[in-house]
Amino acid sequence: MFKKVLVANRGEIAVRIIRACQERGIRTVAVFSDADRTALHVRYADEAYHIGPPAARESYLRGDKLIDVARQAGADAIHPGYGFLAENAGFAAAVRDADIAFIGPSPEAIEAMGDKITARERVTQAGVPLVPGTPRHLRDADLAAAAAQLGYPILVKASAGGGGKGMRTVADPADLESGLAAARREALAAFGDDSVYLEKAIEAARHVEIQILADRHGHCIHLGERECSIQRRHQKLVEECPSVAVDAALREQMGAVAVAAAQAVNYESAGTIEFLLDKNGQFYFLEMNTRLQVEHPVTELVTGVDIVKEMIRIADGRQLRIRQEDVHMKGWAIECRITAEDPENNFMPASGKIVALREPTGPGIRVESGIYEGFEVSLFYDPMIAKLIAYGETRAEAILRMRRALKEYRIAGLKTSIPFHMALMDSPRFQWGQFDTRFLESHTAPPLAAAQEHERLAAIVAAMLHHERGLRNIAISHGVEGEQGQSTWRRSALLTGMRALL
Amino acid sequence: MFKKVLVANRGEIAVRIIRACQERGIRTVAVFSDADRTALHVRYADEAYHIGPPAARESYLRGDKLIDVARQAGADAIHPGYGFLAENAGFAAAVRDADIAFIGPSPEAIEAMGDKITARERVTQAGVPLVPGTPRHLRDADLAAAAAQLGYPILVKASAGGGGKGMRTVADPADLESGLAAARREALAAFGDDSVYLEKAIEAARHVEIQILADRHGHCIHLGERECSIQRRHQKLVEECPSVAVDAALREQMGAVAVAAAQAVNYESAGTIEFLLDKNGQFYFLEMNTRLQVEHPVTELVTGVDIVKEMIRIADGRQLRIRQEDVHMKGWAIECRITAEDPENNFMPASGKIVALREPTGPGIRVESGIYEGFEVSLFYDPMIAKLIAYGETRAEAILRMRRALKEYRIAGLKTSIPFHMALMDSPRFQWGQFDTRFLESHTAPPLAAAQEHERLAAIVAAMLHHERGLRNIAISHGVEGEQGQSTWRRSALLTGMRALL
Amino acid sequence: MKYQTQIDHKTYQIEIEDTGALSIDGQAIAADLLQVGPLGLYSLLMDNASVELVVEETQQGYRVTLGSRTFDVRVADERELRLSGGRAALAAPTGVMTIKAPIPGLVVRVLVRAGEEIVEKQPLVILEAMKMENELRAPRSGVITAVNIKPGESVEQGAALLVLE
Amino acid sequence: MKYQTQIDHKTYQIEIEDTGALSIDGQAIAADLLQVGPLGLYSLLMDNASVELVVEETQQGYRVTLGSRTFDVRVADERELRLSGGRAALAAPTGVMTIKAPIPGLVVRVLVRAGEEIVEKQPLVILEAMKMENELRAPRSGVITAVNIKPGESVEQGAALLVLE
Repeated sequence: MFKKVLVANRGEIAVRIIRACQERGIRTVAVFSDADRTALHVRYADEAYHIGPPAARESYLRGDKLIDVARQAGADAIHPGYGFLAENAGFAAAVRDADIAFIGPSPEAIEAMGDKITARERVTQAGVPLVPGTPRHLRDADLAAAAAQLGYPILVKASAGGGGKGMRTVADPADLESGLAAARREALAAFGDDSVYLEKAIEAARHVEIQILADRHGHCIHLGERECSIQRRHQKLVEECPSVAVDAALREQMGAVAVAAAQAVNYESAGTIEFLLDKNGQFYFLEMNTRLQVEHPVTELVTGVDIVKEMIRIADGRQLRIRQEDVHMKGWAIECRITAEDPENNFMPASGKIVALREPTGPGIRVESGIYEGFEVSLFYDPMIAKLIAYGETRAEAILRMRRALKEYRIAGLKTSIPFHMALMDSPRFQWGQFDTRFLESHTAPPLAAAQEHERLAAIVAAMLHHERGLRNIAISHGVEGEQGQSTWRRSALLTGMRALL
Repeated sequence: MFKKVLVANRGEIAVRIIRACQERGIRTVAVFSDADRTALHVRYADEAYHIGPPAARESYLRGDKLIDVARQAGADAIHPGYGFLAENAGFAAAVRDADIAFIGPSPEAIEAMGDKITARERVTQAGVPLVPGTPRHLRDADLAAAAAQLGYPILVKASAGGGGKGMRTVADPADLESGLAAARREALAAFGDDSVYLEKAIEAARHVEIQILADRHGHCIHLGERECSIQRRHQKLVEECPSVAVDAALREQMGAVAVAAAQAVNYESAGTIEFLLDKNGQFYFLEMNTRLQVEHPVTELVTGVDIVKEMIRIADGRQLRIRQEDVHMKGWAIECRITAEDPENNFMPASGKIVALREPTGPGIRVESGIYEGFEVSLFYDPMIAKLIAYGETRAEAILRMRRALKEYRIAGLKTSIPFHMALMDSPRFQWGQFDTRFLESHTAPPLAAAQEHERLAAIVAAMLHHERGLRNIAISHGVEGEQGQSTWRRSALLTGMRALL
Repeated sequence: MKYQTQIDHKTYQIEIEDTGALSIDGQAIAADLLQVGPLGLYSLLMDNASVELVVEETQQGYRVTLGSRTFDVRVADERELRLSGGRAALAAPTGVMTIKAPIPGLVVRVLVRAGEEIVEKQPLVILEAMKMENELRAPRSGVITAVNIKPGESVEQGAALLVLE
Repeated sequence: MKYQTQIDHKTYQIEIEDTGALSIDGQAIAADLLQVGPLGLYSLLMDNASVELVVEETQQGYRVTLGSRTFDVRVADERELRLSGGRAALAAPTGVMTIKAPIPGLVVRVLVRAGEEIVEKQPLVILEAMKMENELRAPRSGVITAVNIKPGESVEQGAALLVLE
């Protein structure tokens, strides 16, 4: 087994990987930019190396530096996490050339699946169903002709893309030109490549994906599906396992197709096959993510398999520990991505210092977090600062636990997506499982809880603090300084409150 | 279903029960003494009522006040948690007389099992095996004669006791007199009753208990066993589910006996039958705890059943939702009781303000906590301030997760049992599962990790802080103020560290 | 002491006596407020209802978060009310206001011209950041008096984009 | 600047230059120390090893907790060392010391008499609290000069039980 793993990432996923290594007795090496010296992943690792300025292209995207650090630290493996260099075939190849194990698939598999056109060609030969679409590199005029043939609505997608960047739905032929231009502009900015292609838009479709595990000895299994239809601008916000839209028969069918897709590129490690699932139970290959997925914890909770530890075992050349028939799904798990974004202001990215933090705990609650009280959230990196995962015997229990946990969560100092998630958990359509990928377009502003009484409380508290400040002209007395309960409020309130009791 | 539940307790268990109610859509009422105005259970509940001074006998033990509050708040049920009034039959009867549901067993069942002699009589008629022993209320001379007949070593136990208080092992007839005196003194202080009795000491015995659930419609099931042999002075410190000493056949046998014991007193609600299990697989009834147990989470993780929610359903008169054949045990869970005690100084109780707190999170970790940063831990209540529970596919994974989580736990400001737990998780005998209830007597001081390098680091850090304070004569620069990384140490260290990289 | 507090367009009259007795719009309530933890987290018991709030001080007053909602509260005491003749003390901010970039990014589109009259929440600028397009909206109604940016320009966080009067 | 630090009976020589360069017992190391969070939690990188520590200031110096161990560290700088002639600055505390009750409780047994010579860690008093018996041990060797309590007495937290010289 590996002696020391370098984690080429930051934030919650770096912490997640460090924990998996510690639970296998493997030493860990963190890397950090100037913005992350005190980040949790640095403090949880056994060793930590500085790799450059905050901008990712000068630090976390510098494969050369990462390999240098791995050599210097004597690491025998690198785990890339997700994002950054996780799906960079060149980096995976450079790691291999440096005689260091890459905890992920081969460069060849990354490359085959990273190029969407190649990916479609490879999997279609394995019998995987595709959404009808065009080749890439067509000129706008040819795309327009193809669009007419496929039929509207149509989806414009970046050839080099991922994560919904550069993606556009066009419902009307008249909007195709502007849609193509916008998609090309975003694609160029995001990937340095403005090539786009078209796909027929599947209406009322769900985004359902299959988690697979494959070793280098020819064994490949799937761990069931994840439902990821709650998206905003093609960015997933909430995921669950299993999906209300998938029964045992469909799971088996989609699982078999996912395994075939992975085997089409001789896949090794954990990976995810994303599908569109229409309301008739037809499903279409979207893409394969050749890496650990943000939402992997929901699968872990329902199957009991620690996916990160399995990736480490596989990279060490071991055979898969479990067979398909050993995979049993039990209970229900839901994940909310906690992002530094303001849901009341169009999900504007937020930055600032976290002045107060309390994470929920208790039964059925798992938190994967990269933040702490005092941490400065910058705009250099992805706005996802934590993940909250609730597990229950049933979907209803998972939703109720999630509500309870969201209510306990306290992040002060910057706006987060928590109010969005609270509103979503209260949404009857979400509770009934009636949604598709366009749910948030048609339900953009789930009503926030009626807050007449809350407004009144806010008014009272502000007046009390103003009064206390004015009267004493000193800092507000802190309940936690000295004895609990030292405040004029306390004494008066207790007098009032006690009268009825004693 | 109940509309509003009063939680007649404090600390982590009050928070646990509040969460269960919230996850069922039931409103919650907390009660608090002067010491607990800002405690988590007060903040997590929908309503909170002050009930008196810090001393428990003037607040949490005042059944009359609790019932008054329940009436005033319009609560239709009371959950007593564990400790305080949980096993007080008089309180359960008073609650019933006030036409409020008691979320627990009937006063009759509490009374029958609360008196150990009555309990032994009742269960023995149901065919439950007992450790050979004496009646209570014997004079010392009669006890000495009985002891000679039973054979040494012998156990002296308080008639009214529980939790190991007033308990003594006597190996030599010469020590019997002083042992009886000490046990009577402790029993008198703890229970106001100095009556004691004797039992044959079972050597190399494990403490294994069975969790049961019973409704008022005659259904009673068990949820498997818990291993609680890691004890100090008869106080449990670590519990697990399942037990390495119990196989499926023994589990079925013990489970059937536990169900028979519960049915002997027409038991309703969750309850626990404690057994001594000797090395030959013989087991003996110890006592029944007629309440929720501290260590219930390990059973919840392994069976997937939320025991607190089941108690609420049962008290509401519902039928058991699960049959014996629906209970499946999967994986392994271990709980460490985090107490405010100094394990390096004979577990001396500690008090003080928690100046820094970070609770572990991540895969397989559950924290049940009653503390927060700024909380004042007093000596008024039980020293247990939190519970850390680790779940894994196997016992090895659970132990490794527990080690990882203990390493992440930060509680500054007072001594806790965390170093004890870290040493225990590193102990090969614990890892191999080779222990009985006397493990900590024979292994009183599990060696703390060799800390030569740590001592050197502590010396360096102290010198650096002393230097910084002396040089600038100002407060130590905080990494979290302003930009991350504002310190002379930072700059110099980065210069040093970077040289090798760039 | 009497206080007038305002949240959006709603006003509350709150009176706090020297004894600590408190009333809101004439209704007496028992309120117990304590800070918990080192920072702006408070526990409020109001007539035995238990609520946890986060309070941050702002230039205009207090920002109070409870449950999933955040309220900006302005407070004026008796003296301030007398000096300003009642409600005026809590009137919405008027005068010149600079619209700043809340995040660094690329200006993709400018949706208003100098001299244009705008209404509260109207989209003003599309800023691309984190590879996503973000819409800046008007914090209040008024007239745009200056536009300091054009499409294609990169702006730093806090850069003055527009002036609103 | 040169420092001498002592933990139990072991002494370390630490030198910190104006440039921030640091050495311990003559060996140069790269050390980066930052406070994280509002209270005494620190992150140390020493030659790239990452360690988290809790540091509390005590009367005698610093109490440093890392991993499962707590260390009481005394530090003297050059000036203090010169003034006291080397090691003496860090000598163990001597003189009169009052042994106080760390918890309130009932005195069950007093295991020493006035005039008795005792050694470090020897049990002195059995105090019953939380219905459990707790043993108080000697913080250092010396002679008991006064016993202020007797069995059966209840004592408050902080009560002076014994005097050690």
